[in-house]
Amino acid sequence: MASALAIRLKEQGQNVGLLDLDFTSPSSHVILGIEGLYPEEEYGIIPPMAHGLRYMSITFYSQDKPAPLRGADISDAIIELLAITRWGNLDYLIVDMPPGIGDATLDMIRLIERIRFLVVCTPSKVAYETVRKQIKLLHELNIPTIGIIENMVMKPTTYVSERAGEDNTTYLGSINYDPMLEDALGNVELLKKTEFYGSIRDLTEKIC
Amino acid sequence: MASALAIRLKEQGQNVGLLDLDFTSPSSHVILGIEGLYPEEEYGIIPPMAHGLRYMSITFYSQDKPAPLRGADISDAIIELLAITRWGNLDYLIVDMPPGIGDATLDMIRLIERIRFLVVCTPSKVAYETVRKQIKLLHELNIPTIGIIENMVMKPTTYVSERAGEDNTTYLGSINYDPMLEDALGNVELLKKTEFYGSIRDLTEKIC
Amino acid sequence: MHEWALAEGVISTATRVAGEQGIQKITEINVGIGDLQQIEHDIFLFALEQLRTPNIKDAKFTLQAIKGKLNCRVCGEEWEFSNRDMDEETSEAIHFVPEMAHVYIKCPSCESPDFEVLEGRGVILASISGVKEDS
Amino acid sequence: MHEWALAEGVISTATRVAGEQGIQKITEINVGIGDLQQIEHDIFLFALEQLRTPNIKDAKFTLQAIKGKLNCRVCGEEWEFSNRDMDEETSEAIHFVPEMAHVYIKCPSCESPDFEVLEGRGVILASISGVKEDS
Ligand SMILES: Nc1ncnc2c1ncn2[C@@H]1O[C@H](COP(=O)(O)OP(=O)(O)O)[C@@H](O)[C@H]1O
Ligand SMILES: Nc1ncnc2c1ncn2[C@@H]1O[C@H](COP(=O)(O)OP(=O)(O)O)[C@@H](O)[C@H]1O
Ligand SMILES: [Mg+2]
Ligand SMILES: [Mg+2]
Ligand SMILES: [Mg+2]
Ligand SMILES: [Mg+2]
Ligand code: NI
Ligand code: NI
Ligand SMILES: [Zn+2]
Ligand SMILES: [Zn+2]
Repeated sequence: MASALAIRLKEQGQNVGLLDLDFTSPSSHVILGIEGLYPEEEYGIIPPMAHGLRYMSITFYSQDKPAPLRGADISDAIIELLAITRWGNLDYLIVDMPPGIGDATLDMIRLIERIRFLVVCTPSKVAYETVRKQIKLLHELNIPTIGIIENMVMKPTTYVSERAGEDNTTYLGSINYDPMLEDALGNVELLKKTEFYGSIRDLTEKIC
Repeated sequence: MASALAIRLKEQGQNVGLLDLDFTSPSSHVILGIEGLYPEEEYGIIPPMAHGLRYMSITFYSQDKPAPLRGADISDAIIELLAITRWGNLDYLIVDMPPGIGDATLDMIRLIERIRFLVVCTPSKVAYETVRKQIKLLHELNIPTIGIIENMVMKPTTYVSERAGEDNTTYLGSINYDPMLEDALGNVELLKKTEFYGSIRDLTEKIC
Repeated sequence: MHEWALAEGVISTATRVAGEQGIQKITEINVGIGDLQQIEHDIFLFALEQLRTPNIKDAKFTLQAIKGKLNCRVCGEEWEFSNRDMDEETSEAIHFVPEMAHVYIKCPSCESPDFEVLEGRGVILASISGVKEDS
Repeated sequence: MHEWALAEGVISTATRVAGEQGIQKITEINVGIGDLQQIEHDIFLFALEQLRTPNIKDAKFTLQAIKGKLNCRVCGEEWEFSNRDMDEETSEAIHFVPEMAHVYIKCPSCESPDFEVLEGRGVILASISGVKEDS
């Protein structure tokens, strides 16, 4: 989601950065097929260009190894990365967040003034229960939410869209489960041809 | 997965406890349809019986509210819960863990002597990448893994089973995506009739 | 009476520490009781009394209340925990798991739940005194 | 030269703290440099020099190395960070993000990556001295 959204915004001519903050499960480097890149060191670190995006991920430093970081470590690492990374002029910085309401989420809320959340939910009672809590917290803190997008939809239901309404959040639409996406992972040109990416295109129209 | 596994072990006549340690996204209470229960206070706290299981979840205390806990809080809360909960005699304590390698995982590894991990993976390159790291860490720490179970399979592939072999981990089989599961959530009798639960039954045969 | 389990923790930790330090007979056990955990000192003292072991037989138990000091990570506000305006359910949740403070309490200045409990979280073994074998 | 960004952090923090304390002219800035971050003191000092602002014009910079003290949460082992047997890539990863220590370093006693960095993580502003308006 985050990766495809960033690619789409770039395609529209925006200056876009992508920051993967999911330190235990970074995935954007796999999705975008990023290899052989490394940040440049110059008055800080400059994220390399990947598919036209300024791209930053902990995998530049952790490689393919497990990163058993506790919350306080994640917090310190995020602050370090934010302090040393020079993004340059960006129209959007897309941040791929880890799930839940942990150190990463709390720190980004605390540190990034103009943050806005795009909430992704799968069409399940169980998944929505978690999303409901996140939205509630964001509302309480007066953090703007762009809305909820329902992903991996197999058969149409109205469960999530109805709940979103009840919880005063914009329902931004749904993205179907796309069986072809798996084979397109790692190849941005193929990714752009998927039905999934088509849905991301529609989403971008709505939110930008 | 964790909830269904616990229910199945109970059905086989075992004494089973279920502890939901996914504090930001607790879901077992939704899956098992638990309502109106509360631990008893007696020389500690005694988890209530739910569907024959000794059941413990943070939702007894956080209700349906968001729990914005940092890693250190999660760690303290887990230690508190482990210290005050009196499970009684159990054959199995099934712990539903949050994803990733954070405070909860590190504390359970540190504190629970006879812990064993059952790793769940969806059939995706991206998901396996994370699982691979977890397995690697567990191997390095000499923590026993029961094996990998592939869940939410839509079309047969050999990607995960091959990787599991390469990573010296038992591949325990796959569980199909079951479109009927959603409607069975919250009702254990319906849950037991799903194809999903049938797969859990097969899994239990293999691992117990 | 989940205080019992907490008292057990104090006794077993005191025993372990005594062992590590070569203390044969514990004469004093000082326990800090964080305000967040809202424990009745009488009940806790009673539990400790019941749990005396031979090497703790004559130890003097001292309980000291520790005020709950909370510090907001967002705005820096520092304030003191109070259960005065708390309903019973909330109070009990924090009694069992002090981290539930983050579920029910907000910073009085900016309303964030992202605060740190600087002091007064729960029960801590503050110190023990005793007699060593060779002394 | 990502040291530059770290030096900027020191200068801006010193300036903020000076403002909060009513210090008009900073005379001294003491910086602790954690061993984990493996920073060349000369380069760092050079960056600080370049970043002098009017109220820091004549300040004396003092850098003090802080040994990396690690403590295992599993077995309690305490040891000191050393990059002696580290390959360059690993060393550089920890240089940029000290938390990468958990990726590459294991407890020498039990091999766990679950340790705490007690001291010597990164750059810290230890203290500033200066002259207040009214003094
Ligand atoms: N609509 C979809 N159809 C099929 N697979 C999907 C779909 N959405 C996501 N996935 C799979 O789930 C993975 C993780 O997605 P997501 O969590 O949205 O990525 P991100 O890391 O950007 O947050 C993807 O890499 C893809 O394999
Ligand atoms: N095989 C499956 N088919 C359909 N839905 C599934 C399947 N496995 C899991 N789910 C859905 O995903 C949710 C979370 O599953 P899981 O993470 O395994 O639960 P747990 O909280 O026990 O770890 C389930 O409640 C269910 O809605
Ligand atoms: Mg991701
Ligand atoms: Mg994500
Ligand atoms: Mg769960
Ligand atoms: Mg789980
Ligand atoms: Ni009690
Ligand atoms: Ni550098
Ligand atoms: Zn505040
Ligand atoms: Zn160790």
